[in-house]
Amino acid sequence: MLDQISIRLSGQNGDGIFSSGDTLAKILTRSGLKVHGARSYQSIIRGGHVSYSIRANTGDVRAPADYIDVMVAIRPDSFIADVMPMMKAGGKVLYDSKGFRIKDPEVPEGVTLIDIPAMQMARDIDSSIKILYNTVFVGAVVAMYGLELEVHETMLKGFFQRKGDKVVQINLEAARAGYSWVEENTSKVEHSVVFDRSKDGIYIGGNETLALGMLNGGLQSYSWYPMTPATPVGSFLATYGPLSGCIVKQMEDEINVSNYAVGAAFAGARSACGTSGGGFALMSEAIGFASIIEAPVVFIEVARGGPSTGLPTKTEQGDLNQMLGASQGDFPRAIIAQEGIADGFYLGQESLNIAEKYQMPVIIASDLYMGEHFETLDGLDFDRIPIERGKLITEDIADDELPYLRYKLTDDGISPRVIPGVANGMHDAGSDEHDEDGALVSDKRAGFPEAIEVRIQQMKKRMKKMDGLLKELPPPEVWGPGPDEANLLVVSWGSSRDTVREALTQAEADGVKGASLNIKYILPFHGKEVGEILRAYESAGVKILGVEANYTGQMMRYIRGETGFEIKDKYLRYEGEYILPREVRGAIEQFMNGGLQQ
Amino acid sequence: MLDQISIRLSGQNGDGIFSSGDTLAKILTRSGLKVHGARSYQSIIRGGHVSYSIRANTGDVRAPADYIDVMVAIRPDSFIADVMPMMKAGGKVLYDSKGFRIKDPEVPEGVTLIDIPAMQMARDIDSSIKILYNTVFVGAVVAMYGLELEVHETMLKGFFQRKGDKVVQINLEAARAGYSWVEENTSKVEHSVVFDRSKDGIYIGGNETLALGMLNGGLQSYSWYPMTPATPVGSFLATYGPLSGCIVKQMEDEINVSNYAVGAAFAGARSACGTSGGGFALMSEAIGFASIIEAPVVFIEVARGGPSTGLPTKTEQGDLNQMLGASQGDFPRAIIAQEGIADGFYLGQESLNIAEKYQMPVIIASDLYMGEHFETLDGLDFDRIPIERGKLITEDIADDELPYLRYKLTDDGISPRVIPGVANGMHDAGSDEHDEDGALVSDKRAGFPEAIEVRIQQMKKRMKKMDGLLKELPPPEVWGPGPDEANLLVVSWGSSRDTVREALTQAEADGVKGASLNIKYILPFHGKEVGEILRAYESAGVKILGVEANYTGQMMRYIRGETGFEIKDKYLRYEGEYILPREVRGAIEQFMNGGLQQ
Amino acid sequence: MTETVELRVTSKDWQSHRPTWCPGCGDFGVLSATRKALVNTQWQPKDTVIVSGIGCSSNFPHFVGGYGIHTLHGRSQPVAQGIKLSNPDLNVIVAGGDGDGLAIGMGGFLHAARRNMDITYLIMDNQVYGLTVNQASPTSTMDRKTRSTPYGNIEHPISPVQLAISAGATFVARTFSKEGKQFESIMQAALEHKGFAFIDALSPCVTFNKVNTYDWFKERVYDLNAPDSDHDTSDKIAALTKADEDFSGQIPIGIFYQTQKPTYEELDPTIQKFGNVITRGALKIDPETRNKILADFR
Amino acid sequence: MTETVELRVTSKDWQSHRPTWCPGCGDFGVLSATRKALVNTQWQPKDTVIVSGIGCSSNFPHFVGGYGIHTLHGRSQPVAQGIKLSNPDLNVIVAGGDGDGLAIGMGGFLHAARRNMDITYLIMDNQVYGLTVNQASPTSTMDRKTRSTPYGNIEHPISPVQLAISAGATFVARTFSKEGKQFESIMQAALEHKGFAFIDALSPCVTFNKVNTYDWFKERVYDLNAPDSDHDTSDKIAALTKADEDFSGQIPIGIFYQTQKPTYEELDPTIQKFGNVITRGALKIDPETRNKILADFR
Ligand SMILES: Cc1ncc(C[n+]2csc(CCOP(=O)(O)OP(=O)(O)O)c2C)c(N)n1
Ligand SMILES: Cc1ncc(C[n+]2csc(CCOP(=O)(O)OP(=O)(O)O)c2C)c(N)n1
Ligand code: SF4
Ligand code: SF4
Ligand SMILES: [Mg+2]
Ligand SMILES: [Mg+2]
Repeated sequence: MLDQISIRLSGQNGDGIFSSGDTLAKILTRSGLKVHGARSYQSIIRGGHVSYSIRANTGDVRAPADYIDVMVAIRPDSFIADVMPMMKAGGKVLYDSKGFRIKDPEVPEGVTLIDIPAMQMARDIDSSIKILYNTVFVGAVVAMYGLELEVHETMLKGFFQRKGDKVVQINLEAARAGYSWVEENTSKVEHSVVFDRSKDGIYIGGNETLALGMLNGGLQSYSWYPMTPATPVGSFLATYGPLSGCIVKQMEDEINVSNYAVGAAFAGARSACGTSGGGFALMSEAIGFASIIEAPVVFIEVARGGPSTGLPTKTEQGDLNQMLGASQGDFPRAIIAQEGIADGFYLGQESLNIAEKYQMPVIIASDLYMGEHFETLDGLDFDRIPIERGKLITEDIADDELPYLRYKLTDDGISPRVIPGVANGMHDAGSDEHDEDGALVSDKRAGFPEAIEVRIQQMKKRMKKMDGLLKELPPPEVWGPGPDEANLLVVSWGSSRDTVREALTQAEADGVKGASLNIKYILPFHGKEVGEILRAYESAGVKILGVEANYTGQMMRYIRGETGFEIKDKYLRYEGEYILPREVRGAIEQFMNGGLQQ
Repeated sequence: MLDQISIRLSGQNGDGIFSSGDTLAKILTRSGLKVHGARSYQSIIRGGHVSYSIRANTGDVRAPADYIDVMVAIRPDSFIADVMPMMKAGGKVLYDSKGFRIKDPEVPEGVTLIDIPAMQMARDIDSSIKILYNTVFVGAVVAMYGLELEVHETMLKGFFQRKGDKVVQINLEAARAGYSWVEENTSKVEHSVVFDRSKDGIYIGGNETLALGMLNGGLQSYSWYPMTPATPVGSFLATYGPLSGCIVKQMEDEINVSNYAVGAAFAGARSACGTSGGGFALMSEAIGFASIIEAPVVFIEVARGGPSTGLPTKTEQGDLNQMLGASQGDFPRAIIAQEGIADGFYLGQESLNIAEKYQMPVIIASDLYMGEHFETLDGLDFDRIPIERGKLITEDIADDELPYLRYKLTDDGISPRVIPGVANGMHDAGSDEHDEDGALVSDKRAGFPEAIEVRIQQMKKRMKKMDGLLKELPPPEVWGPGPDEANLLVVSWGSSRDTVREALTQAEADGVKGASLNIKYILPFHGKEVGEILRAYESAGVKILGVEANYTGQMMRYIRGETGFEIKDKYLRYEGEYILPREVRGAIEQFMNGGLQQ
Repeated sequence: MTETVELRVTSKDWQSHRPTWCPGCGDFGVLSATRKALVNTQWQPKDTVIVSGIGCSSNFPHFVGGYGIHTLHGRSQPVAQGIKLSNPDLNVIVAGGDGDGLAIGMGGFLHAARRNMDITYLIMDNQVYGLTVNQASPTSTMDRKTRSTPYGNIEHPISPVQLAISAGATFVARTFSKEGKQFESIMQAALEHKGFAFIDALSPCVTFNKVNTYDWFKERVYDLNAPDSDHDTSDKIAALTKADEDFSGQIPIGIFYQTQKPTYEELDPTIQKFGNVITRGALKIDPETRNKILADFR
Repeated sequence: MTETVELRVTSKDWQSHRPTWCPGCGDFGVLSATRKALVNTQWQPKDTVIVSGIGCSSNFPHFVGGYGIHTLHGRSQPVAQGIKLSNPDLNVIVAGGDGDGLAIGMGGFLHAARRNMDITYLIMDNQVYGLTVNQASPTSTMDRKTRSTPYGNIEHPISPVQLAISAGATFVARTFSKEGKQFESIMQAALEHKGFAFIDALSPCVTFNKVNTYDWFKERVYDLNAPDSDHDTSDKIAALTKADEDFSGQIPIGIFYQTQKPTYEELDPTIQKFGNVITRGALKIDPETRNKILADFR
């Protein structure tokens, strides 16, 4: 008897896999479960192979399923890409041998094939809707798990409503047909998961929670240029921004996206922009610009498989070096990694606060897996994080408070900031080095003792903000047993958090007492605290393993630079697929039993 | 009695300071001396304050002078910016109180003021040439040091020749007037430096040696966009490239500069491009592109004061993070710092060889001080470094050698490389992940087990090149005493080499037995060797000091990341002025006596 | 009871730092004509932002009153757009050089033109890169020798005027730094134009451009809008035709083209709903909208 | 004794990987017409390089014989120039989308046009970002709803044809993916044109653009070069005028403009002295030149 639900829909682009998956995930959500959903797709619009994996249970589900119990394998390729690597004995495959010409498909031993004539059933209902078969399949899955058909029906009504009654009707019939076919022709999945329709959650992706969080953080300007996998942030805000006072501007390229964001921030808007690695490379110059004029801008970097255009539809945590190195010179900025779906909601708001309070660019490090997978959330707290705008002057400055100095030297390095339109606040904000008033020291003053002094003061002033911010940020916390109880500490960052922790939970069965240190605040960095944690575990004889999704172990290298502590053993993944808990567990097993083979 | 020559010409932009300084430096070079010349200027075209410092001696001179013995102070500002900070008792200032309305200028104690009516003398000769006074001043300096007037005259003849006999004649008179005035009105400088007109050298800057080196390395394509302080590389090549088979293209921006360079490399040209920090930010994306298509391109980064537009005419070693982080993902590339003027000549050639042999981007890290100061060189060996093109196929591929695979898996990770025009070599080079043949694995193959395997293979293949290159690069060498004799090890990189070593030589007088480790090869990095060196000195009880020209100590942080060794004490400079040996010596003194105060 | 006295804005209100340009630089003429036009508009300096890139000409904001933002080389346009859309009540003026706006900034310029935000853009066109000490720019004439073209320029110069018209700018003019009166009136018209107004300002670089000098231009420029001219500024084709006259013959100066189209900010859905978002403030999502959004994810 | 037989290049020589475009995509028509035109030129695939950016259309090089380089989004132009100048004996064709060439690539495109290297540039113009799944592009018409413009597009579309002419392209045409014959002949003319030849290829995105469909275009396009047309392709103003006809009325297709100017490569001083530097080889500085250079530093 299965104690969770794990389904994958697999087919080709154009089969409606994504909307079917969404439907199924929402049916499960509305049945009171927590769902984890993840898609796999290719950089091709039609005909490519896609899949949608769902895992659900009554408690929180924050990592993908290790194995698929029920696979809808629409196309022959589904067997190669999905059934073979993801199934084991006991699993069931729904497929339509006639409709999609699949003969004697290869499956792992012990997997049951259920041949359902979905295409024919769909045609019998209405032959004009080409992909109606997917509704038949979903209906079948609903039946397999003993979910309530009514929930499916409600979903379909809502979804197809705008297409008219006829379409709704046809889809309802298709769902019922799939449902009945299973009831009549095959046995259901035996599982112990309890449904509860009174529970209420939303099913949402990491990009969307980040966008929603920013919007709730009072975002007033978002600029972007489409780039997978950051595009959903832009689409979300293009849709909902205009309902909540946020101007959303698609620009002609990422350079101008980022400079637009700086302009908006200068004007006084809470401002953010977003892209993926290649676009972020183009934004580099604007990050230093934002920093030297002390404009608060949030830059979102949703990484994908690199280098270069690389694997545009695959995941990687490969852009840490790029974020750390973006733009010339030394200047204050923050880098924070998104750790989870709910985390995105709060981080969206926190990042805007940090940007404005410290008047500096904040980079949010996410990745394709983080941004494009979905989870069921309930209880988002829209009021938890207040909107903090820092030392912002929006009222006219009185004559007796003059002179106003935009880059005034202060104890905390933060100068009161004025926005255009405020009387008596006029100044020039420039990308050249400048004095307290914003006047250049790069031109005719450069090299004079006075200008040298100004330069030193302004550098110190700006960099001082990093100290203040570090003090404000929550120090790193270890999840799991302390040094004395643990026999393993896994170090990871950002999006890897939940998969690692699921793997550690699994590995308890193997005798592993695993703790997890997942880095969220990358810059400024709690070098002292992280060093102490690592050394504490090491001296207690705990083995330490780094896990991250890139080739060179960028975070582990960074940690060494900041703490001097070398994490020698690393489980590194760089082929682009999101990491499964069982894979981490496997790596842990190898590691605990001698050594990792990579 | 002075044992070296140290002169500074100071005035405003438009006084002809730079050409006068060049003239003086070349007079000294032609008098058999080794000269070090460095300019200081501002981001303003006319009226700004500029200076030209010269230090010369019979032996090699590779660092700026600590103090100026003879100052030509043309403008009132010269006293503030140059005389006060750079002179001490015994120094002499040539100035023209009437001509430039300088009343009772402030000078350090013991400095002699020599008031020479240069302006009037120039007017008396010819009032139509506005800045003729500078020739008078140079003539005066020539006399002060007892240099031969004839050498000055020959220089002037050569220089003004194209302007006609009259101009030559006028300048000769001006030089003679200045010369005679000194002979008649003041005492000369007493010094022990011996002139020898039979010696022969060239007086050349770091940007120019790099350009000359690349040209001698068979450079066929150079693309650029003007940006201080990298512009001289472009100007040099724009002038001399067309004489030696190198096409030089000024593009519309740095993005297109870098992509042009990739195109040229793909076509089979030895290709390079150059810029400074802000432009390099824009080139980031192309670096990953060059790496994934395995195109050999040399990227030159001549850094200036950051962040952002920062201090465009001042120096900084602030772009290391940017170079290390440029472009998303993990990919092979080399980063090498230019260490000296002569070094540039060989590095220019070596970098092209590395780029082509390893089919990867090579980044040359220079900076304003490195690129824009000048030294006298003799004996450049144009034949020392052969042109090595690696596995390059330029002949048609025979039918029986097919299939040709552009990204063939090989033991060393390097695949034979073909250029367009070669029969049977056709393939697609793409920025997406690809297979051995160059076919995409990012689109309809992505996610299939076969494509995952290809991805892993290609990543490993590419990264393997880093291992091969590291083996080929000369390991780091320490200059000066070994661990057992030394009491100090200074760690620095690139352009700081010679100033640090001069300071260490000076500090011998203070009882310092100083060794110097200057990092040249940054990526791939000799982490093992550098770690061993540092630990060897540390265990021998030697104090270790890092010296670099940026705020956060980027190189010291990098070294920690690569070796785990923390260099705690750092002398960091970030105000933009080039470092003087006496300043490093001062820092060393402080450090040896307790601790650095920053 | 308080009485509000509207103080007249005078030239002094538009003063700022002393220009650092070379004596005689064409940009001085641009600056003084701009200041006069600004006085004519009676705009408040506090409600005005001058945006520039990097170059000699791009030091402009430091020399004019009002708020200034001196951005990156070639990036003044997107910055200006971010400012304008966030706060449409501000007067936004962009100023820069031919290198800044037509080489590295070409894409940004033409996209700005097509968007038709209510922004004025002024290029101080000296056919050279001044600040980097004499390289060819996109408006340098063929054969000219510069430090980047020691054997002569071999790239055809572009017509910023024709490109601006083609891209969709709704006000396009050219004027000359020495034609103070014309400059002032064109500048004023540009500032008052509702939409993207572009001025190609011929502004000689006395230090590096020894070909296109004051005298050279004086001999060639003629007033396109002179009383006896039959140029129709509402005729786009006529404007394109006039813009096709290059530096080889006489050079038309004046307003080439002016038309009215809705501005971008008039069409933006957020601005339509909320007006000025800066004035509105940074607010949390209101409960109704929040529920609407969440419903879409159920 | 060997006999050299010049083998006729056939369509097969220009085949490569099977296109991955959606069934019915306009780019198929572009591909087949291009292949035919290539056969007509009798160029050798080995001497031909197809350069593209990123987008559905930019997968083009993978589907055509010859050398291919599939660069970065928006950067095909500079890469093509690096190739062409290094080896002017190569035939260089650039292909990409309207987003690639007119949004992020706008500056590169227009600078390429003014340089007039002997390069052919083909935009597959579907008025949408296809590969990123439906956002507005610079040629999207007003009001169109896409994923980035859920409330309708509010940016005026640009005319790539007019901009190309303004920028100085010496061959400018527009054609339509379904007009195979015209496409082939225009493509051939573009390939054979000595200088920068630009083709705006109307190429419907059947998946995302539900407005500008095959039928929509079919109803509107008319042949600018039809026997009864009085369009003079050597008349730049006439070309600009025709290019001003936007999608609101009938849409002219055909050659708008063609002229002859020296190509960049003919004017480059290095090429003038050494010809093809690739064929010449990578060589050390010869002693004479070396001495000349060193003399300047003495
Ligand atoms: C990204 C970048 N590239 C290059 C530069 C160097 N740069 C500064 S100003 C300038 C050109 C200035 O020319 P123009 O815009 O015509 O202004 P002008 O000085 O002639 O007024 C250049 C190339 C820079 N600051 N940033
Ligand atoms: C620097 C960068 N920004 C964004 C992207 C994402 N991207 C890939 S293709 C594309 C647009 C494609 O549109 P178009 O050029 O019109 O080609 P089409 O797919 O319509 O043929 C974008 C924005 C990218 N790859 N690189
Ligand atoms: S260099 Fe030319 S453009 Fe720059 S300030 Fe001087 S005259 Fe003006
Ligand atoms: S999405 Fe559009 S442009 Fe892309 S392949 Fe499909 S039909 Fe063609
Ligand atoms: Mg200029
Ligand atoms: Mg398109």
